[in-house]
Amino acid sequence: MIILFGVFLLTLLVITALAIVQTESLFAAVILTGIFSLLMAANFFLLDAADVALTEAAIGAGISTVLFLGALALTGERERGKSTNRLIALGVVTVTTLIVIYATFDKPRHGDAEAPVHQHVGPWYLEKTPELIDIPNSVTAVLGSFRGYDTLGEVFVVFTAGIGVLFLLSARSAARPESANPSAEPGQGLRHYLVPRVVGRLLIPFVFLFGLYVQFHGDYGPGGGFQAGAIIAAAVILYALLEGEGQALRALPMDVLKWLVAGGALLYGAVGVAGMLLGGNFLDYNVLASDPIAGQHIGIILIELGVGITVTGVLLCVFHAFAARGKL
Amino acid sequence: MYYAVTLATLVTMALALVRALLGPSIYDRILAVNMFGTKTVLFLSVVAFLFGRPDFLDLALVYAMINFIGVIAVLEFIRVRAENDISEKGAGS
Amino acid sequence: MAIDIISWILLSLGGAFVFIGGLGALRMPNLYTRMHAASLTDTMAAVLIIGGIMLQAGATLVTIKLAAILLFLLITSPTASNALASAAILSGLHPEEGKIDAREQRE
Amino acid sequence: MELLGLYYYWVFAVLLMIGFYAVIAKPNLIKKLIGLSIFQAAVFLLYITMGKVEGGTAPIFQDGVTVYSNPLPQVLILTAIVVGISTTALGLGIVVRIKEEYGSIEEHDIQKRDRR
Repeated sequence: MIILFGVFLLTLLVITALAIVQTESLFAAVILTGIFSLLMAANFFLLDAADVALTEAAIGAGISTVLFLGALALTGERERGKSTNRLIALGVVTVTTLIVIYATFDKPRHGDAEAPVHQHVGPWYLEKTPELIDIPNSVTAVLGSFRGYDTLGEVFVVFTAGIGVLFLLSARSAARPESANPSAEPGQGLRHYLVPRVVGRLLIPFVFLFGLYVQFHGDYGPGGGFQAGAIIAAAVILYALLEGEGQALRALPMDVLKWLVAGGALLYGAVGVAGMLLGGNFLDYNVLASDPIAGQHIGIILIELGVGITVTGVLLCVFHAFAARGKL
Repeated sequence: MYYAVTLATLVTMALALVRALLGPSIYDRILAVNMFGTKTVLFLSVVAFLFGRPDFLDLALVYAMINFIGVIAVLEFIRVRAENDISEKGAGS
Repeated sequence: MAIDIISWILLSLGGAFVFIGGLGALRMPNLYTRMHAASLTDTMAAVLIIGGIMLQAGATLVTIKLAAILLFLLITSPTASNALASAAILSGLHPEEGKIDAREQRE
Repeated sequence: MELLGLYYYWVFAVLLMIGFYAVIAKPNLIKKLIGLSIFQAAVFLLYITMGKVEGGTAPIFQDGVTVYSNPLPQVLILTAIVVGISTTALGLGIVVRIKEEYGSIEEHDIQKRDRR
């Protein structure tokens, strides 16, 4: 029965994707991307990936929509040009689809426990997590400890992307006159909408609190630094949308955000170096405390904190970079 | 019984999707997204019980929050766009 | 046992409300009637369905989480509808008959 | 039932190619980025699908459960989603700069200006 639900959701997913590509209004496309992301997350949930669904929910439906809208406000929302080489493109795409579908007949069936994927490291992680790390959420265990190098790399990619956006968008624009419309105060936010403003202000602390819960409960349930970073960034973005961007920058100035971006990545690296100084390998948490398992717990909490701080900082920096460019 | 409720939410998600595709105005699309979000929250809550893992309700909570933020962001975008339109017309005349 | 029956009734009513809301959002003739159908049934269905599950869950931490979800939905969903309606009104889409979708053609 | 087990992979193929079509055929740069994120989502779906084990549950240990899905693909995709949004943001940043320098985000206009 569950697999039928999955099939239904996947069909909706394909329809949404077709509509996104087909529509001419970029604004409609971005809104449909929100639906696409919700569907995607529901699918992840049905496929037993609670952590991934949480990430997709926090990032895809919220932050991604906000960023795309911020870019649309700066570039215009109508697609003008006709598609180029439509027939060739369609031909290539159809042939490739058929080839990939033909290839799938050799793949193991959905949910097959004998599939090659489940033969190698996956079962080992599941088996060793209670013994070596002793936290219930094996996703967090693999993310933070078994594959700590990977995650360190990903954090630095996020960090680099954030720095890149700041570089690109903090250059002074020559084409844009300083203020096209001096009468309108830039970034006023939704001050005229009383109801959302009052309710939104009421909600922000709870969203924040929930972000912290996701951050520190990541060892026991779905959650962790990546998700928490996105949720906390979403809370601040909500504040910026309701009260105006200037107000949000007064609460969390750009300088602080830049420190957060660098500080989180550094905290992650520092945990690794601390392991080396205490006589272990890089990112070896066993030596952080007298008991190896307690050391693992400390290490995972610290690196998740680093991840969370960096993700929050980068997402907010990117948001402010787009917002400062336009008037959103 | 859980299955029946899940089925109802799934069908409604499809209906909301049709509304989002048809439009016609942007507000209809936003309405559809908002509706879709609420239905996803209900879907997740019910399916979490169906799976016997009710600790995954955290997910539904995140959805409820993020959905609201998304709608607010879209409205803010529309407001900014309307203001820009007015100021451009003012400059043109 | 009685609790089971009550919870099944709540769940099935909730499912019905969800479906009716979906139909309304699809079939109603203009934006404001669609919004009316969608937002009212949304709230009611959330109360019924989550109430039904809460009865099944009993007095545990799960019930508290469900209550939080319900509270969140009860606060945000009408607020979003209100904001949407006021944005639509401000943009010049007035709830008159027949002319509602004229703006889309202009865009 | 046999074919139903392959449906996930077919959806992956179709989504992948829908995204690819947007990237190669649509002249608008933002549309290309949206296509790229659909492409990305298709890959995410493939990974998560492969990690699923029939009758299993999410890899968060609970008493009385013996079969868990594979945590490794989930870890890879979890981080990939966050990296994906950062790179998309970088792409959007470049698009915004292109708009400011060229006055357009349509491929034709940009190429026309470059040839001059």
